[in-house]
Amino acid sequence: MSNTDFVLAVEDLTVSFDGFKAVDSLTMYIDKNELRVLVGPNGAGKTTVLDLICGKTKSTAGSIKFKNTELTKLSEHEIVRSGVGRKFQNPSIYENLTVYQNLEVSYPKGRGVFGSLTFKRTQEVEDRVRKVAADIMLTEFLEMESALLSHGQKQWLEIGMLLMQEPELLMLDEPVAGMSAKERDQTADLLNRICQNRSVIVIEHDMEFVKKIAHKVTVLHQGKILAEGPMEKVQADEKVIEVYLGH
Amino acid sequence: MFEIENLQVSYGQSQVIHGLNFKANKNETLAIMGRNGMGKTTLFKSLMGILPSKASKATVDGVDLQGSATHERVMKGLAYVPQGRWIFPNMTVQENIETGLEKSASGEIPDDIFALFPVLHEMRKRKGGNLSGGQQQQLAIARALVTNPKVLLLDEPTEGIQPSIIKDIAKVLNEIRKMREITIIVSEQVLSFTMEVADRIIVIDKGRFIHEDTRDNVDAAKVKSYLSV
Amino acid sequence: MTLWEKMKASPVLGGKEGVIGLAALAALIFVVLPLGVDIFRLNLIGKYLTYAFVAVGLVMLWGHGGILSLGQGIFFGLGGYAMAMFLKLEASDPETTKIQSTPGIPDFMDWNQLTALPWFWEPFKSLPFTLIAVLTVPAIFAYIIGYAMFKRRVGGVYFSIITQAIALILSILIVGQQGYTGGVNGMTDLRTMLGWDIRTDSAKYILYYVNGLLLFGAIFLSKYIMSSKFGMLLLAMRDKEERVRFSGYDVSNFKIFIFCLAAMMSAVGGAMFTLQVGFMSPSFVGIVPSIEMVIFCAVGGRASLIGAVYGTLLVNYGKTVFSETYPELWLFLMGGLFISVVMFFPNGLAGIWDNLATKYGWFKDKADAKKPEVSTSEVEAQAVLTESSTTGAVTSTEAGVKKTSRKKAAASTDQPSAIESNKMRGAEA
Amino acid sequence: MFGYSMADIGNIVVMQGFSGLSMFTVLLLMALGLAIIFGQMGVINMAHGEFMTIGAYTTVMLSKVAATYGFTNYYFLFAILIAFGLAFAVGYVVEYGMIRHLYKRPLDTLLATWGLSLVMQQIFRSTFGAKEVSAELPEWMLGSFKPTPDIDIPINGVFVMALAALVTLGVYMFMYKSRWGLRVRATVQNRTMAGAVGINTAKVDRVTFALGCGIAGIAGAAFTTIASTGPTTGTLYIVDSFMVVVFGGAASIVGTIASAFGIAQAQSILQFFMTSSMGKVSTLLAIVTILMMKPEGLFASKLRK
Amino acid sequence: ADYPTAKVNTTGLAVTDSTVKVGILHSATGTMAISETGSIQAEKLAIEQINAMGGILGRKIEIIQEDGASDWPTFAEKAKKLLEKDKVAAVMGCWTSASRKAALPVFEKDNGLLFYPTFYEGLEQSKNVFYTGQEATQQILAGLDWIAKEKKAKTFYLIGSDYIWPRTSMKIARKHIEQHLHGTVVGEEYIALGDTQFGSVINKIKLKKPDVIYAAVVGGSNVAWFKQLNAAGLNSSKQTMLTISVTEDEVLGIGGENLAGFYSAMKYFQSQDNEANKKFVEAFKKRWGEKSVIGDVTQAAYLGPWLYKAAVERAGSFDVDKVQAALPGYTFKDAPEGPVTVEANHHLTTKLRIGQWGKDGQAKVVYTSDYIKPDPFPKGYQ
Ligand SMILES: Nc1ncnc2c1ncn2[C@@H]1O[C@H](COP(=O)(O)OP(=O)(O)OP(=O)(O)O)[C@@H](O)[C@H]1O
Ligand SMILES: Nc1ncnc2c1ncn2[C@@H]1O[C@H](COP(=O)(O)OP(=O)(O)OP(=O)(O)O)[C@@H](O)[C@H]1O
Ligand SMILES: NC(N)=O
Ligand SMILES: [Mg+2]
Ligand SMILES: [Mg+2]
Repeated sequence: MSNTDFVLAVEDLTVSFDGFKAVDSLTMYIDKNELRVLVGPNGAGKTTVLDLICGKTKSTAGSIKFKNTELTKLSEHEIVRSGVGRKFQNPSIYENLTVYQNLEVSYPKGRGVFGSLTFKRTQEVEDRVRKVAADIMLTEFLEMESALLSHGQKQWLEIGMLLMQEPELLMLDEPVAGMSAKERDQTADLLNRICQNRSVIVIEHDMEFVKKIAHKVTVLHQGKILAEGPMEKVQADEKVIEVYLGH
Repeated sequence: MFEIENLQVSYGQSQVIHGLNFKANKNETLAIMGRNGMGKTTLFKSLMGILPSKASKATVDGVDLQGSATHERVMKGLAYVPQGRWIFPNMTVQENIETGLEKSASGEIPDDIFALFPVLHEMRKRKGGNLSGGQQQQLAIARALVTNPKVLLLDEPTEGIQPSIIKDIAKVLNEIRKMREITIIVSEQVLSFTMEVADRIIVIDKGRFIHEDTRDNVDAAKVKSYLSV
Repeated sequence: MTLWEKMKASPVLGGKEGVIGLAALAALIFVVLPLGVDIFRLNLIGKYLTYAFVAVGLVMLWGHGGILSLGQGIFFGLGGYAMAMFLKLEASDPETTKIQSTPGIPDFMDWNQLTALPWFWEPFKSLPFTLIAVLTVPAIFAYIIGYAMFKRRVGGVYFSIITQAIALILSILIVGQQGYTGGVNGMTDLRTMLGWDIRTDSAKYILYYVNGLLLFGAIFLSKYIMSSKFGMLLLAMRDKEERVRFSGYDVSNFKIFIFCLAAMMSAVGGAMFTLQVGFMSPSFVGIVPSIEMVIFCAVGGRASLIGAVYGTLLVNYGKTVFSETYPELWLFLMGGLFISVVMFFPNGLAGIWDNLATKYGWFKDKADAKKPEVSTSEVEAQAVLTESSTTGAVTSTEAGVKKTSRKKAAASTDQPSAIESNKMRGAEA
Repeated sequence: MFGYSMADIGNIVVMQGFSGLSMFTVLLLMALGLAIIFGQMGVINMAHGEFMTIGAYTTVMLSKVAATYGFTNYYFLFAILIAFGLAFAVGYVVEYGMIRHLYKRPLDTLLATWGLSLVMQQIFRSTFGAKEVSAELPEWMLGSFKPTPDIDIPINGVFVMALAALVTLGVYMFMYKSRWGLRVRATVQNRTMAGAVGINTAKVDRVTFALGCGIAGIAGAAFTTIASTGPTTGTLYIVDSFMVVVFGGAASIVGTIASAFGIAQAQSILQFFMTSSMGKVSTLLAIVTILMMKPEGLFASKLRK
Repeated sequence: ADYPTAKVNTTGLAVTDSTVKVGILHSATGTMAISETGSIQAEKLAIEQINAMGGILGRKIEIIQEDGASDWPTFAEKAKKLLEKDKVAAVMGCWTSASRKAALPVFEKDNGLLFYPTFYEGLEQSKNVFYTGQEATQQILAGLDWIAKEKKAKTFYLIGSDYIWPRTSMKIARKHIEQHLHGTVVGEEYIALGDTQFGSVINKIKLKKPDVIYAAVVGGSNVAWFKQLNAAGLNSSKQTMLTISVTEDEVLGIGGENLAGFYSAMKYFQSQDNEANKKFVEAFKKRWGEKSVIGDVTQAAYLGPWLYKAAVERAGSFDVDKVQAALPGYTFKDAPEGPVTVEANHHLTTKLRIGQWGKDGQAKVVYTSDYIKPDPFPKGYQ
């Protein structure tokens, strides 16, 4: 509707599956450089919200504006190209390719058919790959076939693939699920580092982890916002405890 | 009594489980803890007969499991909640649970299941594949429980589950154990949950057990250090 | 080495896809066969090699892209028919056809009461137009099909079955519109191209070589594409389409492109078929030939360009020889071949070669060739296969050896030595 | 209208409707088996038509035996049972020897079963000869039944319809109302997990595949009432059957019925108004177009990916 | 010794001092096998009989059989193989016109010799082919004349398989009906080869109520056609039908009960009563089994080897050019159908017969024409 300073403005977003409203008139704004965490009971609609933003699911009603462009009308790759990156819950990388190649494929050049036929590995590409690899702590593994990475490393690699695209909005669905305690800490550091010049939305159930990263927390419940605010406030919210955290 | 001696599992050339031994009693909950890729899932799959394995002994209440196919092991009392849940996506919640009724004479889902998981009753007509992750986890546990197992294997049951339900699952596991005289083996990476359910904690590392504690005197610092190398 | 790296590997030293492999194939096609067999057989082999165009296209489309088209006969046919229309017009000059009620039109039109050449036949009087049509008509057709299907994300088995249906539609149409197409008979009795008699032995030799060169052109082009970023993306799409899409690629465009390219290659094959064999018929358009072409590719090894050529030659040669020698048995043999390739050699001839090369260490770059080239799910299937046969096979010998340490472990797994060694390994990582 | 009397047109509408129905029954019987094998199990069984041929030859042979021993009047009922049994048995063996190794490679089942279909065709040819043979129908199945003097409803068609209805009901009960159906569906959706809830998946696979083949055998018996049987008879309906299953939405039995009905009626009506080949082309084109718009088929169940 | 190989074989055919290779090229498999099997049997029988009499010019005939598999391109490929690789001196083969059209360029280019046994549409005359069946005027026109006169037929429904022979035959038939018989064609319909769905066509026929159905459905489809016709109540008591494609071979598959009362226009029926035929039927049954039957094309196929023998002997050579020049003008007196003469246009002068089918699968000949000279390019029908 209105022009905003927000990177992402979700307004009155609704989606229903056979009459069941998984997301119900949701309104939510994300600031520049903000790291927002979405929490909420299983089935609250968190993943669905990300699906809607990145175009995987089409909304029934409402609008999603990213830097004042309407996303609901764009197709997935157009949304990506406009600057939105999405990480899936299970690590989604090309197991047949090396770490280097995984990152290279994600480099935002040669994205068209003919561009890809003439794509050359330039110094610029090389530099970017190395920089990102350093960020995600995989410099030593660049030539390894990515199938051989540990689970945590795969998660990082996928984040790295998104970083290659220099997205302005990064969305991560349960990035530390299945990670060891140490990897969780490292991932928290990683996220704190990379949100310096972009906005990040993270879905997570691990409250310890959320504490470490969240600027602001949004609690979803039955497709609606139940509470929103800084971690301490949300954690203390009686309704949140009731439906989500438990006594 | 669930007994395993010298279990070995390999994927092709590479051996992943190196001669594991353990015994678990009735009414005992055993937690297998370990970082990613240390072999927890592999261990469970081999116990279920999904992966081929070698062992010098594998018995449930003295009944030999070796040479049995997966479904025969279920008949002998094993039940499995896999990591990733493996819900039958095109079947309704109710049908998903019913698949676990192979042994049951009546073919009816016992009422106590829905008592444990009210959300499943509410969603019993919905397709399993459309549930959220947490809902699916509950469904997977329910499906395993209706087989009336002697040994229940749960592979990282808290992965992706909201905090309150993690607590619920812990309660449920404790309750089940009381109700049913059952051995529970659960794999985990998170100590807090384990502490609520396990009588004994074993740490697995690269396919070997490297540490064992009973709940009452857990060396939390040490376990944590193993888990976060 | 990953499949893509294999394609990309600089083809200097050798290996199946490298210079040595290509040179061996070139020697076979350009030297050994022409010297070794008479012109009748060579012409047959030339005919088989026209199918190899389709198989090479399928290697890209199916082997690398995971898109199984059961309608490649459509494009083979379109290319073949375009060429046949030109040749048929040339063979139907008023002098040769003066016996007809309407001289100067193809004989089958006359039999079907047509009294004038249909408009869409007119341009096929021109060879340049025909050559352009051979490439563009199938490409446009493929573009339309591909656009409609890939934009709507029709994939997997559905794509296969729909392409099959389209092949059926086209062959019924050709058979049903006899006046315009020659019907079930096809276009027969093609004689000359710009006055050059294509039926002579010398013409057959020339056409054979032209065909061979074009085929190598197709292989080189495919090799280039497969080793570019495009090739990498194709593999990526086959295994993780969603991820590619969310990396900002319009997946459908890539699929459409490769589908069109495979279609054009098939069409070139079809046109060369018409030239070498002297007729075109709906038997090369429908479902059966389309499936057979997939089988040529599978027998060769679905991911190997050169394998596809060998596969095509082998199956067709087998078919000819068997059906001559054991007319009663040849279907058994062909059927048996397909079944055994799928069941025992999922990577076809290329896979067999890889295994041999690995076993005997023929080429360095084959060192890791043991890893099957089929997609991950297929690897799993093999794992499952071995599982089911080995589950429960208990060897107690090893168990005995470790008995002492086991007892300790049962009491408490706190085995210092084990923990130490594990810590050390952890440190390494 | 068109120079025909209203009565004529009325009669034709009735008979035309019926002509579509008879095609519908054969298609349906073929497609039902395929809906199980392909729709449920994901096996692209290109040899499905040959299982139909098994049923057809069984019926033909039995008709010869019946003619010799004089039980022509009721051999057909036995034929249906034996056709089912034989096709079931062959399917059972094929699953064991071949299909079970290919469950994770669906596209490869297409190639392997194509090979199988060639082998089976040659077996038929070597056993029964290349010539087409046909079954002698019992007296009571011949001719037509006349509700009015101008309407002829083929008796064998009515019989085959009843048979198809029975089989459909049976399949429906089996898949959705029986313990076996539950096992089958669990197995095809996740074989490993099905094993881990106690289902003997190997047995389920074998019986399910064999059942699909058995139903194709019944289709074969029904087929003999309208045409002759040769080694390649099976290839006649294979593509149509796949189209029916895909069009209906692979995993849906209701979809299969609706789509068999739709396709048969559309084709039959179009063939009435156009030439036979254009009728077929138009039907196929319509299916392809609709499938492009709705790739999961008419009655597909929606699932998140 | 009278005929040294060097003299009788100057073009490099597969003729030795003691043998001559002859090809047989028919569909042993596929939808046409129902019809072509009989041709193969007849040709083999004739060749065996010829060999038993000492062969041709003292040379035993060696058969090389290839399967065209009901697939026209395969016919072309196999023809090429027989001529170029095996160098056979002659080929007995092809059944459908489609297969002949596919193979014809090969015979013309390699200057081979084909004996083609099937009734066909005409509009063709190749120096490399002898047509031992009848062309259109000998079957179609005479047959229509008879039915128009005998049954007072005015309205005709034309139906055939979808390939060149039925289409061209119907084109000729339509002209004849409209221009010479002053009748009308109320429908024309083609069904794909091997198709088995006739429901809609039958309903169209019912709506049009033609005096005569004029049918040229070939191969396996025939069974479906007649079964469904019968089931729809259109049996011979209600509907007159003249077919130009049903012979005893097809009847075996269709079943006499589905066909009883309908007519076929052929030049030969197994029931024909003459000495030559009695001997032929007896030999055939002895060779191929009591249950085997003989149709029109089977008989015409039987003529092939005999005509070839006569031609070679008249030419005193196996050279194709000499053989083909020597045959015209020859009358084969012992043909089962009765004496036939080879004309200069490579077709036979023969008679048309109308047979009415009985439940036993045999036809009663109800009409025999005079000799009809072949005219493959009839004026006014093209
Ligand atoms: N395609 C669909 N059809 C029907 N229901 C759906 C569909 N997709 C999602 N749902 C329902 O929408 C609700 C929200 O699902 P979603 O996956 O967004 O939850 P979530 O918040 O991500 O949960 P979790 O924390 O467990 O991952 C759930 O109840 C789910 O069953
Ligand atoms: N199919 C496979 N083929 C080869 N190696 C495998 C396969 N599956 C697992 N592995 C390897 O076996 C080891 C143990 O894996 P496993 O999945 O059992 O670990 P885990 O303890 O369950 O880890 P997580 O916490 O991530 O679930 C890992 O090193 C893994 O890479
Ligand atoms: N000549 C024929 N009947 O095709
Ligand atoms: Mg979620
Ligand atoms: Mg695990």
